[in-house]
Amino acid sequence: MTNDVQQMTGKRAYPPRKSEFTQVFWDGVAQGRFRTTKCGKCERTSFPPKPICPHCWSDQVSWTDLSGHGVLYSATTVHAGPAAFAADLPYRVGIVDLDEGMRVATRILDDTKLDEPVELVALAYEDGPLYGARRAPADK
Amino acid sequence: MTNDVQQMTGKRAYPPRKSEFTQVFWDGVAQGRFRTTKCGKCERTSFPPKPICPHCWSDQVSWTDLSGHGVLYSATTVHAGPAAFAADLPYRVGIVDLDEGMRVATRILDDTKLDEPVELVALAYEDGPLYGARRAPADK
Amino acid sequence: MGVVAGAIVRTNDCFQIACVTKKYPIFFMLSDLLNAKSRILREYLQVRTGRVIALPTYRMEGVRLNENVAILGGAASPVGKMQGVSEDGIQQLEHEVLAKLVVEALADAGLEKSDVGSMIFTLPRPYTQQKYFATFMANYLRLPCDGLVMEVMGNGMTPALAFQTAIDQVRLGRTKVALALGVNFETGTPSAEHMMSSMRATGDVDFHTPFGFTPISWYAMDAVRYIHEHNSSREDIASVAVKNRRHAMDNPIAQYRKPMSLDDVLAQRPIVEPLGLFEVPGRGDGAVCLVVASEDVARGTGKPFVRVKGEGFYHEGAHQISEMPNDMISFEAAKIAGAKAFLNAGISAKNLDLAEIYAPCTIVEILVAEALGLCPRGQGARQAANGETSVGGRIPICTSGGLLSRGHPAYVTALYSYFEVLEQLRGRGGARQVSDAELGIVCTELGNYNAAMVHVLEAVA
Amino acid sequence: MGVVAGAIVRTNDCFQIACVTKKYPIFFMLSDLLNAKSRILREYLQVRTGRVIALPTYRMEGVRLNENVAILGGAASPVGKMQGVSEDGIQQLEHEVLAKLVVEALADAGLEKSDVGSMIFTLPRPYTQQKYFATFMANYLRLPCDGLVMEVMGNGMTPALAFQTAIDQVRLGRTKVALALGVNFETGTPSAEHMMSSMRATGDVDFHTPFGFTPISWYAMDAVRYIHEHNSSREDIASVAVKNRRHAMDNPIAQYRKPMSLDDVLAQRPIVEPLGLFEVPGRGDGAVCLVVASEDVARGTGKPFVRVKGEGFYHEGAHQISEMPNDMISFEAAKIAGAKAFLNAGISAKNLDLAEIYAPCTIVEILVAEALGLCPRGQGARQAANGETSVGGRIPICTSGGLLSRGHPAYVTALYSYFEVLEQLRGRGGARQVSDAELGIVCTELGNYNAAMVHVLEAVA
Ligand SMILES: [Zn+2]
Ligand SMILES: [Zn+2]
Repeated sequence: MTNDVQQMTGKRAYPPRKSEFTQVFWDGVAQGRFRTTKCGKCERTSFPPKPICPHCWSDQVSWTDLSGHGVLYSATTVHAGPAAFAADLPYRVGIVDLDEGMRVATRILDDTKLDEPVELVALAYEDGPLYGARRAPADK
Repeated sequence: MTNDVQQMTGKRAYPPRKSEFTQVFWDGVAQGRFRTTKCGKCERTSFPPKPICPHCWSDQVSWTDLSGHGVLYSATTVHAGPAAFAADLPYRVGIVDLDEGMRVATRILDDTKLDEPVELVALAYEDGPLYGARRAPADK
Repeated sequence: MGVVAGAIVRTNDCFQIACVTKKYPIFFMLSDLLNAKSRILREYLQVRTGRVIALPTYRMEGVRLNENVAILGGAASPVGKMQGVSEDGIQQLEHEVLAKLVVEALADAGLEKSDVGSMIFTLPRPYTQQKYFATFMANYLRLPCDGLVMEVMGNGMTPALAFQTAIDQVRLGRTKVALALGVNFETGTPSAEHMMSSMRATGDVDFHTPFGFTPISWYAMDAVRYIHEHNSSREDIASVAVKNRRHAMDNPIAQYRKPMSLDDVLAQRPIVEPLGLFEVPGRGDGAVCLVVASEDVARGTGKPFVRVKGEGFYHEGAHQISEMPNDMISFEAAKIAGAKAFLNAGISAKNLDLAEIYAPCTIVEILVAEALGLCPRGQGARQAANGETSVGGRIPICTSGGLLSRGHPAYVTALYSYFEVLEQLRGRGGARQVSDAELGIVCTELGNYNAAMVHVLEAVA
Repeated sequence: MGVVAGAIVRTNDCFQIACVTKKYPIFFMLSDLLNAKSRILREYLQVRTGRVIALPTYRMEGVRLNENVAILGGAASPVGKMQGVSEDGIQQLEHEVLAKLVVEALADAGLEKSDVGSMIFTLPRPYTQQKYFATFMANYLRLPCDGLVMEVMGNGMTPALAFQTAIDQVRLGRTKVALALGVNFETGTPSAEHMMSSMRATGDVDFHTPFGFTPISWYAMDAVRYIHEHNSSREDIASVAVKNRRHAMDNPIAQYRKPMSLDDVLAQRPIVEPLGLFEVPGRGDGAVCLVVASEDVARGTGKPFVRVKGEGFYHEGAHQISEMPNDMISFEAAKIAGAKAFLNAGISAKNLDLAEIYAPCTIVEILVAEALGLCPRGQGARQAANGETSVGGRIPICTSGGLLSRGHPAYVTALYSYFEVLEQLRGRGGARQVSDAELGIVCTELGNYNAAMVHVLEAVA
């Protein structure tokens, strides 16, 4: 299952670090694929992905695909930001509850209202991937 | 009572800050005058100078002159130092017990041995004063 | 001269040997005495006093906690701009500012230097040049300590953790008197640069920071959700800022004291929507010292003091957001920490006369008031607008002016909160005094109220 | 479904309500129950469980400290280079390293996630991008806590303060099990740059730093004075480095394990005279997690554990040097903290089987050994050279290899020391095992040993 990949100009303002473990996630995002970890012991998922299940502390985790679909729980528009984000101001960030029962914080790319359906979209910057959320198409 | 003032070329590697209170000390050093604070309540002196007596916490302190004479308690030569001091390497620092019963840490300007008499000397850099200690003249 | 230990005195909670050669009395926990052979006790006293000691006989009766701890005094600098270098190269130095407050606080407490045996500091900002500030101050004040000397850190909860840890030193019998103190100097650093650091704090550096979340953006999302769920309004929420400014006008150490109307608040440029400039905290420098002591010491001073009647801490195990969707604006940790503190104190929320709440934004005060049971769910904003949380109202909140008007030098902010309740419970609130104030709380947080710490404080005349 | 609280169980030290709807048992201090009307107790339980609770009857018998606290388990990463970014942009992240150790340590302790109720962290280095690391980890591990979650800081004593504060959470009844843990990543920053920060730590920024004092320059001056006063020699002092390397060769997590002779040590370039490269600490990254718990929990696991038999802290009220001339190399604070710990434990120094001493330089180990009474004054260097402080000798010191060979990731170093004594007292020391080790100490410091903290640890089979 893959989501849209939107080509972006320029570099990310504050690029996330990658560990041997989290690079699997970021490499997936670069291809429009959202994945996270699921525990083989308690069968619960986690986000961000973690090498240890935060629910039961088992290290028997494996990767599982996410639909990238959910609803907008809350959002705000930031008008005063850190130096690195000055060029983006104002920008909107928010909290998305995914269909799989996980809560994610990300950039909100449009004016979606609370409790409306959204979808994650990969943002392919010149130096690597990020992601955001936007109003889900009506047919989904 | 004043001590020697040695003219130095260049600026201090890491200049001390000055508060309204400690500037009295540093302005004195610039003129070869070493002073510290003495408590009006318990009559004890303190070094570095402080607006509050560390012995009894009274704020009834006043300035008192120091002879600048003492003995070398210990010293070492630093061969690996912070970036700001790279140009000085190697340099000698040490601990001086002043005749007035106070212990001071400072640059040691020569090869004085432990328990030998030393005197403080003002070092007038282009951007402000510091001080050091050297072997006291035999006639003192 | 051979006998140095005058006597082993049984006090409420630990034994004390008054050594005539030292200014500092030596305390023992009863457990020490229970374990120690008299030979070992003699060895110990020899190290402490440098002399051979004759030991009186003593009896042990079981180990007991120092249950009751009190706040005896305090001192706080006005919140505002202190950091920075003037044209002539002169600047205010953190340790000079704080040392002066230590002396003031001790005088306020009616105690002396030799009574103090522990100092728990808030971590200074990285902009403070002097590192290892706690031990630097132990030297600057030339204060030997048997209780811990350290710096603690836990986001906006930092000062409350220092306060709690100072209490713990007394409760564990390491000292009779401890200081909770700290300095927050930060105004020398511009905001956009400061945010480059703070954006790495309130969230996940790899999964939140890259999107541009700022500390207050999380609270803004609380406000948006609150308005959405409870049909509240920006106006009602903003009334908290107006109310707190009114309180601050009567607080001589507050940073912002000019009169301010609701229209003034609403007219400001947006910072994190729906919150505008006056609904989010400004930046400031500050320094505070509080004196805590066992209750027997407090009684010995003959002065009014404040008893730490109850305490509660809870961390919900999340940071900014819970990865499992939850009711983000119910502030679970504040609920639990409050319930723990009330249980520990043996009171209910309705017994309270006032509350100082750590609330960087208007909305936060509302949500905490609801979580603690000071206002019904969904009614906090309305009740603030109605004056129920003003001085003179049903339950005055943030009589100091709170973070928005008293000011928010973050790593010492909550020390100002304890100081305010101390003043109120000693009847020193001036024009903002809550009449007959006997029972107050301080509530602090970290994250998006993912953890909370609540102290119930009680006036003792 | 109405009744959620199964029972109020009287354990050794606090009451426990086992709530079947929560994974986490709720503890009460007896003082809570003494204060609480049953209405308030019911309110509390309702907040904690979200349900109406039927209360069984209970009896109170007075408040009692959790006197005995134990170390049950631990895990530590090998000391070395972990920080840094590889060519493909991949790096080790502090939280991934530490989370793995938490899980390992819990398994070692024979406990589960739901047993843990507090985490006391050492402050990470400023080079750690993730700020507010403690609460970040509480989220990463999704661990609700009733005991404190915070970061502590006190120079090289930082890890010992975390350990003590974790113990205190148990002793105060806030939790039965607490973690003392931390990560020190610093090798991504070059030494000359790192020293620009550390030079602001071990002294006065205005009255020491401008002269170029470095942290280890103070210890070098101890060495110079020691040689001067006691007719000792650089060779005897340097023998400590050789001895510690021999120990480290048998320690799989040590940073430096290649064989090393006295000639090798003496041949190195000088760093701070008379100390050369192998007599001062290298730099390294590290991470450790220790599990402490009340003794009843420890006994319940059926595993061998280590009892915290005694503790002692003292700060002399000076930082690097005393402004009043004193005997700088007598390490007064170590003497007093040691005497306090011995008194608290009911033992003498001669009862000890091994000691882990925080000693960044060779000379420091010698001076601490003398201050603690492990070696006679002025004889420490000689006795080290004679093998008296080696494994197999009279009193083995730093069986781990110490700071010089096991490694010195400063803000977690002492956690490695506790870990070593834990391993030794459980008979897991491998080739470096001290035979019949039953009683050990860990001694840590800050400044030029201006403060010291000593813990006496005892094997319990
Ligand atoms: Zn699991
Ligand atoms: Zn005085």
